[in-house]
Amino acid sequence: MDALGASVSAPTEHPFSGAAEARWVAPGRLVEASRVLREAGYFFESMTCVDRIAAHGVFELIYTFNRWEAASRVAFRVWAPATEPVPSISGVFGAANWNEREAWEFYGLAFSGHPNLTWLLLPEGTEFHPLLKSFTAPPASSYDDSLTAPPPPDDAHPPAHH
Amino acid sequence: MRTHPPTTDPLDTYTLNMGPQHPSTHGVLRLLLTLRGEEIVTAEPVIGYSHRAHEKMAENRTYAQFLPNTSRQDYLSGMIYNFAWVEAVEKMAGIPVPERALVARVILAEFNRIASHLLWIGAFLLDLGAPTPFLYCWDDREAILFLLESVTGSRLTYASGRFGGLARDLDADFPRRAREVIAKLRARWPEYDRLIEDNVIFRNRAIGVGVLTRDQCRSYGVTGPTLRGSGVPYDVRKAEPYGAYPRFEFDIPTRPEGDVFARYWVRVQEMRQSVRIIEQALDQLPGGPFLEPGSIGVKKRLKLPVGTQYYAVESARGHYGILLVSEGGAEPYRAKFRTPSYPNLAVLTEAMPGTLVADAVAILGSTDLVMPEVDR
Amino acid sequence: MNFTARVARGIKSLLVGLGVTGRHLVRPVVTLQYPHQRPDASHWGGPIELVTFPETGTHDCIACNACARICPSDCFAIEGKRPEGAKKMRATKFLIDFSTCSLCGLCVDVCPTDTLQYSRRYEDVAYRRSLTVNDLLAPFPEDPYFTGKLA
Amino acid sequence: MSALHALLAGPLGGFGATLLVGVVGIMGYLTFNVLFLIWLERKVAGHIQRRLGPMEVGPHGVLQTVADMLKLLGKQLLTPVATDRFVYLLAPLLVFLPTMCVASLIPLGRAQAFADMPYGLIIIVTLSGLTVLAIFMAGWASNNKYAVLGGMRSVAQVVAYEIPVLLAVLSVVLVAGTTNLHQLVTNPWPRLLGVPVPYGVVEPLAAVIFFIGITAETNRAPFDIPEAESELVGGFHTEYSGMRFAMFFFAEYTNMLVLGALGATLFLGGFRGPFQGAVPLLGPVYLLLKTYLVVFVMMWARWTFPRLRFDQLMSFAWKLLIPLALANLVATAVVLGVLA
Repeated sequence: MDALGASVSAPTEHPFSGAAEARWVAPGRLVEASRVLREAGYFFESMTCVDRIAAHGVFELIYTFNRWEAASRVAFRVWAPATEPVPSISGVFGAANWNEREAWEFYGLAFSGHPNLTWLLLPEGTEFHPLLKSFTAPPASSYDDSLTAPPPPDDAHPPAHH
Repeated sequence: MRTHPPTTDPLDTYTLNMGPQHPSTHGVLRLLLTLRGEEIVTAEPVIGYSHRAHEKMAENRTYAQFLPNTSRQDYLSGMIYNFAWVEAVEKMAGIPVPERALVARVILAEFNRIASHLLWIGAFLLDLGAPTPFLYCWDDREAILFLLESVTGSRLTYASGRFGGLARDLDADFPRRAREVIAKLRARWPEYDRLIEDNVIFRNRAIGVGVLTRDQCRSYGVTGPTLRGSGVPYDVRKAEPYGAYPRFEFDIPTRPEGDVFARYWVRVQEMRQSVRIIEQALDQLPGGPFLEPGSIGVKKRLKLPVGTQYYAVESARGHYGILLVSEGGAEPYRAKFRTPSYPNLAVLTEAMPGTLVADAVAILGSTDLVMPEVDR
Repeated sequence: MNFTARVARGIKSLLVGLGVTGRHLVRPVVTLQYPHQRPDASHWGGPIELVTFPETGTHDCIACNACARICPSDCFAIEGKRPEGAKKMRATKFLIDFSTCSLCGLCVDVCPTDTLQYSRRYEDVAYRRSLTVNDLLAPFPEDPYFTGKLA
Repeated sequence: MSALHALLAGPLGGFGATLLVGVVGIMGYLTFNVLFLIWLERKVAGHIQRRLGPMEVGPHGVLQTVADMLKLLGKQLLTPVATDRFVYLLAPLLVFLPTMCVASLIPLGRAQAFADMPYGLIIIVTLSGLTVLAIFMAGWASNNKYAVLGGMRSVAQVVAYEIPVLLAVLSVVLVAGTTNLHQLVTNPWPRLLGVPVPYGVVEPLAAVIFFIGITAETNRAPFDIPEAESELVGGFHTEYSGMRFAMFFFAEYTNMLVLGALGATLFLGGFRGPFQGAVPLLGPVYLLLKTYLVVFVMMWARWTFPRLRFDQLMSFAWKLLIPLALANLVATAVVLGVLA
């Protein structure tokens, strides 16, 4: 485990609890580090992206891994510069595929080497990243709930040919 | 089953869009199937149809205000999710919980787990084309829902957890009614075995279908009954005991085959273990307050210390994790919900190829997906 | 297991299954014939209402807006006025938009005067969203604090 | 019956009148029967599931299906844009036809069937296989993948299950020595320990195979894979709505009745029963009672079992039912030979 202890100069004011071990991992060593865990019998538990752009100009990525036998959670914390892509670990853990897509669509954080980095939960073509702290929602559309309101224009269904 | 080598030759195969409106996709899942005849070549889940941005909502609400959201992630075992959020916040804020509330939470959560499994059995058999077990399961489930309603006032989307206890106490008559419900469940089990588990058609549809290997489960982070059906005795209640669970005896039912039948069997056995837990908990139910005296409950604005915390519980579908990032404010800085259905669905891309359309329905059903939980 | 035994077991399982459903066929039904029969809703937590206190014969809402502040869905519209000579405010408008309410009960919990409670109503429906707004003061056409009957 | 027959044969002019009364009678009865069977199905399903089923329209909901039919009649008929229009519209009409023909061949009483033919049984077996053509047309013309899958499943299924049905029927024909349904019922029954018994008692295996076969041919659960709701949405009738959909529904229940009546005629003694010789009107009553018994068992099975998978359905027919039916036929022949 010490082999992956590639610590980066990251702040220490964010204590992590709920894991047997939480360590900072440099983005460049992420794939290597997760492979060590994969071979040690860990399963992919979760991946979280935290927007720390305002304070530090980075995203904090938190990967947690766990073991079935004698559960001991290992958390990887990655201090990822907002502009640089993070190496994808979807080749190591299949679960990372969807999680990375989610981080990409919600934060705009790119992952290098991802086989299919596209929208997962948001509609295809969404151009905003809603979980960014800088995101402000467009005003909610108003609705007309009166029963006599004319039906909305129905362009999607042209009249059938008879 | 597979009779030809896999191919994606466009002339040889065609695409079937299963869902998002389809009787067996349990909500709004869309499966993009590439088929050769009836054989599945590739299966790609398309999700997000019921994305309600729970994680964004969490960032804009106080810890108490987020309570009603929790049970809407997985509306079939909402109690467990509700308590998970409460416990995660309690743990991070260091709020003490009275004994009675701890045990009561276990009782309510386990009843909710049984209700969830019952609904699953019914819906799964419906997927396999047997409509009658569904109604029997609903009869049993109704008894549980009525019991839970008598405590929480709600039938499905509970918001009954409070930081430091519960919103309402279990009344004096509750243990008697709970035991009545348990007796009703017990009486029905042999019937389920005879009607479903022994049935030759069911066995043929379920045995050997949709095998998930241990390695696939590890790679995708599959948990819950789906994982235990692949022979792995992993249960958060045992692996990282929380709440009052350490004081109760129960087993983790597992089955090595990893097929649809194993997942069915595990869930059926799990209901029995839940009943075991509930009976012990009813026996040990302590008196005293149900909400810590002088506790902040929801009345005072709660602020959590700066830090990041991961908290996990065992929901009816598996490992439910809450990663909570606090910057010291009254609202979470970030809340990530690691819902069990999400990896359990992702793994199907690997489990489905080579099976038939009918099997796809069985496999999909067997993983017990709740789509709002996947989409959050 | 040899073939014949498997077939025999299969046939037996089918007959046993028929036996199970056949027995249910002749048993009494378990459903309620709604709306001719109605479920026991005595524990149901329906849309909230104001409590009528027997001592005063009216509610005790002081328009403190605690419920409006805790409400995750922003359902409330509350206004209050101080009766002449009184210390506490009295609600003059108490609307709740039930179409956005999720029945979480946080308002019931935070109410400092305990004047909010769940109703037992479970059949509230409306054809338009605007009709889902409940006026909680409707059962109290006259406020004794304003008419001087109570102080 | 005989008075009516005399009337038809005499002043009203023989063949034409028989045809008219036959068509009107059969059509009318079958329509009534469908309404009744759907109601019965919902009641059986309800009570098996500890519910009451329809209760609101009429006493115990007996008029519920009438209301449903009126609703279906009033519904807009949608034709999807890309269908093969002619075939699409023809299929729901055609699905009814073979069943009607078969219905006219079943002997109702001692006097007559509407059509009494020496080779009635063979014609029935031939005709009943034709329904699948309409189902496949519906599936194909809908231009919907679910519908095509349903149609193709249906063809494969009916082809597979025709054979055991035919073999089971043949066993009875061997015992009875006739393919005329009327004679089959009226001929002296085989005797078991000196008591005359219906063919079902001496040919129990054939009866079971026949029952399984007709369940499959009518696309009833657990063999309802052509319309497997949880897999194929609606199968071959996914794209049909309103009265066109109702036609398929009608056909399914009519088919149940007709094939049930055939089963009752072959294995349960048809219209024969106590005092039937003295009171000829009892004949149709006995036949219907026996038919509804068969239909009830089909319903009972539907609400009990899960659905088979397509390949299991096929291997069940080819690997189990057909060999069994063949063996049964050979055994029957041998026993008959020994007895003779």
